[in-house]
Amino acid sequence: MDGMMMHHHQSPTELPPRGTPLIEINDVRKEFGHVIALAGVSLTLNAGEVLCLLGDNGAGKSTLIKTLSGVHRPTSGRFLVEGRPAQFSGPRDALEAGIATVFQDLAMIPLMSVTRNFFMGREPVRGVFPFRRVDFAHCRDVTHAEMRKIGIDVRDPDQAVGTLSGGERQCVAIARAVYFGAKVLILDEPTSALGVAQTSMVLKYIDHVRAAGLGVIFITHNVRHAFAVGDAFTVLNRGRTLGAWRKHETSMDELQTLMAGGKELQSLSAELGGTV
Amino acid sequence: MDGMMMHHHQSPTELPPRGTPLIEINDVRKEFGHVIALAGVSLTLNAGEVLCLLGDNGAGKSTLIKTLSGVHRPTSGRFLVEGRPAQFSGPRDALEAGIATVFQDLAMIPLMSVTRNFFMGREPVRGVFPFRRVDFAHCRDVTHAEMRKIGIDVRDPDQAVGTLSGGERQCVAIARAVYFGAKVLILDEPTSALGVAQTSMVLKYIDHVRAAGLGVIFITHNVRHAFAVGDAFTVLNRGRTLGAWRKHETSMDELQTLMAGGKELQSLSAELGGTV
Amino acid sequence: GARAEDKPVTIIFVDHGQAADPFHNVIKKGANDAAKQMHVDLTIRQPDTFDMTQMANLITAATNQHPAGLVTTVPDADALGGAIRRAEASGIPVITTNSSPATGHKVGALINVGQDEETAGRAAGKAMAEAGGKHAICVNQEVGNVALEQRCSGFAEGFGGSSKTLPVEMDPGVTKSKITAALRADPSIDSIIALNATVGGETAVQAVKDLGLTGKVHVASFDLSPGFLKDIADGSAAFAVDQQPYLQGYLPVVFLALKARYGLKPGGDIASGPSLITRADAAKVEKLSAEAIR
Amino acid sequence: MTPGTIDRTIDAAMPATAPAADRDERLRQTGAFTQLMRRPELGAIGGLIVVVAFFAVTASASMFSLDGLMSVLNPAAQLGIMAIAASLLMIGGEFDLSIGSMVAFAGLVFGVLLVSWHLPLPVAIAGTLVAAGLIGALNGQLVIRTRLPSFIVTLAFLFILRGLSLVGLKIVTGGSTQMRGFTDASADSLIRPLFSGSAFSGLFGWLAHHGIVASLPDGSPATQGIPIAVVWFVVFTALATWVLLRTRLGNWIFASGGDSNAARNSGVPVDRVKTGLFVFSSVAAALVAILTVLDAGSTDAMRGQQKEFQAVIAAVIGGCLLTGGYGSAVGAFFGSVIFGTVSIGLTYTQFDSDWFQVFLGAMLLIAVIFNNQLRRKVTGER
Amino acid sequence: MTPGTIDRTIDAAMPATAPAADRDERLRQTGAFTQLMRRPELGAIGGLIVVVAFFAVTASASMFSLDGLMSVLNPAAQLGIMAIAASLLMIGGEFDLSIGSMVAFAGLVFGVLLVSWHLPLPVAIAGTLVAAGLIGALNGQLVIRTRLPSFIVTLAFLFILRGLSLVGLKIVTGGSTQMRGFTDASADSLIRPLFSGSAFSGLFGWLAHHGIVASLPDGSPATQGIPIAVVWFVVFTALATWVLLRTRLGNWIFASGGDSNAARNSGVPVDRVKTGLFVFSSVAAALVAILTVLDAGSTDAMRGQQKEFQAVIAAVIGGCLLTGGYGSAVGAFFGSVIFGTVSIGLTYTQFDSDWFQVFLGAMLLIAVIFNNQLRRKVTGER
Ligand SMILES: Nc1ncnc2c1ncn2[C@@H]1O[C@H](COP(=O)(O)OP(=O)(O)OP(=O)(O)O)[C@@H](O)[C@H]1O
Ligand SMILES: Nc1ncnc2c1ncn2[C@@H]1O[C@H](COP(=O)(O)OP(=O)(O)OP(=O)(O)O)[C@@H](O)[C@H]1O
Ligand SMILES: [Mg+2]
Ligand SMILES: [Mg+2]
Repeated sequence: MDGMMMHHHQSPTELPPRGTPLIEINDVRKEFGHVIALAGVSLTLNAGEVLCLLGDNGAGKSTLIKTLSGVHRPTSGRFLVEGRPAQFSGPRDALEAGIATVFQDLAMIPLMSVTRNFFMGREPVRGVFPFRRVDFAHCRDVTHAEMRKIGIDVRDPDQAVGTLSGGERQCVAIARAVYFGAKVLILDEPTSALGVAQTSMVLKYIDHVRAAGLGVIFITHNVRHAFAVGDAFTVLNRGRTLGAWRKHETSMDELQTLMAGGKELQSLSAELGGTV
Repeated sequence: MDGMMMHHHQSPTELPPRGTPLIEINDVRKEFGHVIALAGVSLTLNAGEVLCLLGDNGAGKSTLIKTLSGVHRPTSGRFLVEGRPAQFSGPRDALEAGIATVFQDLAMIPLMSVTRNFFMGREPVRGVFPFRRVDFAHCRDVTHAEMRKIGIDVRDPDQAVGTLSGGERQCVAIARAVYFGAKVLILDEPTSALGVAQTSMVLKYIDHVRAAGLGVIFITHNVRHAFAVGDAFTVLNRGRTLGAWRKHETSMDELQTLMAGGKELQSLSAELGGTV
Repeated sequence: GARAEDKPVTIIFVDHGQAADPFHNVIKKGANDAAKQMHVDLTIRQPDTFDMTQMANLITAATNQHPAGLVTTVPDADALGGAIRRAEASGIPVITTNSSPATGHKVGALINVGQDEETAGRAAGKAMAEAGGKHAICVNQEVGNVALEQRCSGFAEGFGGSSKTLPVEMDPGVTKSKITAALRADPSIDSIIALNATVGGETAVQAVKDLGLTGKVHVASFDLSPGFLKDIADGSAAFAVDQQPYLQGYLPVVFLALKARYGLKPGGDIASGPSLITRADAAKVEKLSAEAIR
Repeated sequence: MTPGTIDRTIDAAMPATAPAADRDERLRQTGAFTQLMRRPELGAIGGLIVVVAFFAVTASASMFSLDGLMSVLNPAAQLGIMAIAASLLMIGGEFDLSIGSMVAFAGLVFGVLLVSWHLPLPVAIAGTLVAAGLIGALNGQLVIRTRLPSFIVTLAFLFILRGLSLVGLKIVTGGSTQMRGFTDASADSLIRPLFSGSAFSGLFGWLAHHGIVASLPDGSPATQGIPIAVVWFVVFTALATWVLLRTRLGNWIFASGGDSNAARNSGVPVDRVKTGLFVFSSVAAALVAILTVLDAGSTDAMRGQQKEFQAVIAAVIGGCLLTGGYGSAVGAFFGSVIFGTVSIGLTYTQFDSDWFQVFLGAMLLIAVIFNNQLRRKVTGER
Repeated sequence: MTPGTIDRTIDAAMPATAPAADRDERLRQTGAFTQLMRRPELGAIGGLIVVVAFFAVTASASMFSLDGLMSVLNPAAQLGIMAIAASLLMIGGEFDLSIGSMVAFAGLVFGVLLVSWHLPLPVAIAGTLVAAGLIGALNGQLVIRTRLPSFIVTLAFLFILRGLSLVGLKIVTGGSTQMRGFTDASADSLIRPLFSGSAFSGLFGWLAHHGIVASLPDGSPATQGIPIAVVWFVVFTALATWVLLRTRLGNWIFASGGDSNAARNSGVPVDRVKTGLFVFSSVAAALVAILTVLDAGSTDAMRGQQKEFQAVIAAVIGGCLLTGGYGSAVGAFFGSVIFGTVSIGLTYTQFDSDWFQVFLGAMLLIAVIFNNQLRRKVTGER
């Protein structure tokens, strides 16, 4: 399991002790024009824990984590990072505060190579000022190695991301966030496009990241995946918090039922032979 | 279950009897420059059956179905539709041959409204020539109704697709393909971004479509979903067919193990408490 | 032995006007006719836009081909001086044309053919003033072009009354609207001087007609066009300032051919203009203008 | 350039038919004015209001007389016909830089047919439009076959057509770059009023006679009517709007420009759509050529210069995205009117003419910023 | 316009460092030539080869003399310096249409500082570059703040700067649109050789003296050296290539142009990158102004007209995408050389000048098609 160790490229950040709140939000609202995407959401993420964010399509999960990672500015509501009020003016601020995110749309540039996408915004440089340059040979090696760890053998790290398969692309985004994750790692449906092997790798990763003391927000529609790694569960519904549970307070079946339509799925499952 | 009936907007096509091959391909290869994406793949899809296409990330599943739906031209290999050699010069030909596809990248225009995306390329017109126009009121109603059937209540069918959530977008693409599916319905990871409710809806849909006598190719990484609806299973690996099985010839566990890394997942599942 | 007139002579002509410009087309026609008559090999070159840097490059490119003579227009003596002097240093006789004598001297040309734009402007201004004009607009289709600005300022000087510049475009529709607008905005305007007969002159006449001001507003133009000459002939325009561009193309080629063959050269600069074309001679000139000779 | 900032769609311009009954709690209530302003077309009105307000203060009153308005609208319309076509093409994801030169080239073709070959006016017009359409089709096919950017392909035709016009005119006229005789050759044609002069001149004559509109000293109406180019312009705008918003072709145009791959994968005949748009833009340029040539009675080799550029400017002022997939014909309409008003309107003011370009640039910028801010404020977009 | 057709990335230009040992069976073997041609930069060489071959057949031999080459390269370099900057900006997803007018405006500023205020040359140059940079920053900030397309914002400055140049020149010179006296004012400055005349003139003098290169009758070398603009052009190309391919900023430029939202979400300071690029493009235009003004000894209000357009043309010929996110400085280099060679090269041929534009257009099209086909053939892209 040596190869699974995390690489913190940043100088070893001081992680707060396990269990202290890393992110707290309270009654956050977000409107787009006349569309109300978040109608008052609250949650708390502790260090060394995995918080699973569940909810139906369009419930507002992605909008919420985009607010946490500086993409959107909340219309109203309280937002604390390590106890201090946070005002991110952009994703760069969030990254600097140690919050790394895999967005649902992956935030990758199709025309750019895998390596360049991997290090986009956080390129390691060497040399002194007018000759400061990116060490692309090193970047390529890191990319290749990190991708291999997640179970993808990229043919050529100079390949354009646009030519990768959906799952391969997802893996690049995950590997990138994990590699740069400092205190908080946010994953928006990371396993949705992944094969069985890659999914298990990602779940292992999440487990390891937690073990290293980071806080993880993990969005998924797969209750099994959520229950495999989650410590806490928050369910959103139509832009509001439906409820929040610790692992011992709930069960897989209960969560499944909670997520709108859970019952229907069970009935279908029965209808189709109990395999869903 | 009335509302679940399929709407064939086209004049009722004559579907071939259940079990006759709709699509047969033999040793199909596809190269992109120096990249070999398909190194010889064969499969047969029969009317009234669901064929599940499984395989690791980058195995070539999407490339294969893009070949079937006229997006790519195969580099070599035999391709028969209803027993006749097919030469699609573009996706329009495939659509005309009755093959409707949900692509993994969804093939939607973010700046266009849900309605316009839904009917893109197949707009119903009325009126006589110089005054022939699209009946957008009807289109809106259909879109709203079809989306609701799949479990999504779009606020406003005139909303730009780019503002929908990932899952909502996926639902538009699926609803569209199902609505227009004539003989063959191809779904590339349709459930990956879907919530529990929507997933069960889609699986039900697939079941209904099969019942109506169409052939379905269903790509997924979720063996449970595959086993819930599949009649036959083809597994790809690194651009080649690894094998093909009928439902009675295999089991969920076997399929899970076959898909590269299945074993690993099982061990992880054990490690994390058997929940994956 | 070979007779001198059989000696192949190559002449290069660098002109600043665009290929499609009707005025410069007449210059080119003159040059081409002369080349035919004198049995010389003539090539004409021009930059895509009014671009002095590009024009200097063209002169340099011409020099590199070592022609027996070089003809060039000189809209900017400073910018082109270096390139022209280099041609002279390489032993190529240079004649400047369509420019003022002073410019020709400045760049050390053998001879200069052309008119002084300020002088021409003053002549036009005087003629307009004599027709009773007090308030004029100078219709400039290429604001910033040095030669055109000189015409306007010369005109203002000779005119004496008030004279404003009206910037227009090469598009006749837009130009007509702008002239109409200027006339309506300031009813005191009684004279229009255009710097280009096709774009400025003809449209000004139409605008005046449309407003029912024929006879009240005098229109004149620099250079000729068949349409404008017709307007002069039927009295809807006053006069045109002619610098005889045909001569500006014809003479330099003849001179350089003679120089190359027999070493001949006239003693001084040639003033090809200005001359005023009025109603009396407009009809005669019109046909020649349609053939790109006037 | 970020599609993410656009939450309105082209359909915002269509009357909502959804019943208000089952309101979603996730929608805030919005007023009718907001609904109206969300129509992308109407955004461009903001800029026009600013421009008109500016001239109302600075320009001579004669600008706002009937006659003054026509003198502003006529060039705006000539530009606008091309801008409408350019905007459709831009929405479809392509450019046509050859339309300016096409004006000169079509003028030449028209001249050859009408003046040199003495063909009747309808035949000459039809021939000119067909010739232009063929060149448009060639443009389109080259873009599609070579998969080069249309920018570079049509740029080549910008030069080629300009050059051919020059050469052709010289051949036809025996050395001149100007061709005349259109007025005589077309004088007795019945369809001439469709392409030249003013529409509704009878009405205006009657109005002048009754003193409702101003007359010239000789008794004829000061405004002879509505310039025919303006009528064509309005017809073009209406037609293009109808096509874009109501027809299948319109949907295909948006789709082709929004993402040609996705459109193709959904069965949109992208190549045919684009070729059609190239044909349309060439034909629009040829129509402008015919209108202006009949108006002026002559054509020359410099006609239409810079028009390709101004058409794109007008379309962009009207809200078309350069990257394709978004825009409207009504926007291009207002864009052309704004551009025309500013460039002609300055002549009605007392500003020193040396400052014209400075004002032109500043006015354009202010108008477009105002368009944008107004719309953003109203729709709550941030 | 379809990103899907591009399977090469910008890194294809970097030497592969991956060990060939663990070859993937899913990769076909490709030769070294293919590897080379996959570099996007080299694609543009194809067009240059066609162009050179054409002129080798049709042009006078003097075009390929040392002197002839310099006369082709000098204008190509003047355009190229701007094209390099324009290509960086296009890769970053924006346009700058004001660079042509900026040449005139910078010429005016330079004239005021050097000729009117008699400042020393280094100060005048620095002042001019700073002034240009500030306007570039203003452009950038306007684009970012208003979120309008840069096309329309810089278009406004195209007019504004052109107008200000006219007004300014008239004020400074007391009525003329042309300003002179640069040669005298800068004659005795030590740094003048960096911005004017020819480089390596000592070498060329020596070569001429020894009969290795041709001399003029007066004994001076026919080619005085390599025009200084060419040296700047090469330096710019090398620098831009280095920045694009090797530095963090380069990665940010590609990312900003490829998808500014995705880039921003990944922590790229998109706004700062874009502002920087606008500054760079203005400064490049000002440098061209200084070079040409010192060369010519004068400036006028029409300087640089159409250059904004030609710079974009050169960049597109060199393979830059108008939609941003893809392109190279070396491509823009070859694009400028192709454009320069075609437009000057035609003067070395015997073609009638009326046909120039037809040839220019056709040559451009053929060169670009050839670029494309060659690359596609070699890389097997379909
Ligand atoms: N920019 C926007 N403009 C308008 N509406 C938006 C915008 N972004 C999101 N929305 C709306 O907000 C709602 C919440 O979207 P969000 O993407 O957060 O959902 P989600 O929970 O991530 O769903 P999924 O599981 O399908 O990804 C959706 O209904 C969507 O239509
Ligand atoms: N246009 C292209 N150019 C180059 N390589 C390509 C292209 N399209 C696909 N590939 C390569 O072909 C392989 C197969 O891709 P494909 O998208 O078919 O995989 P997939 O089985 O659908 O994977 P996933 O489950 O992750 O979606 C991938 O490794 C991909 O990198
Ligand atoms: Mg989401
Ligand atoms: Mg796939």
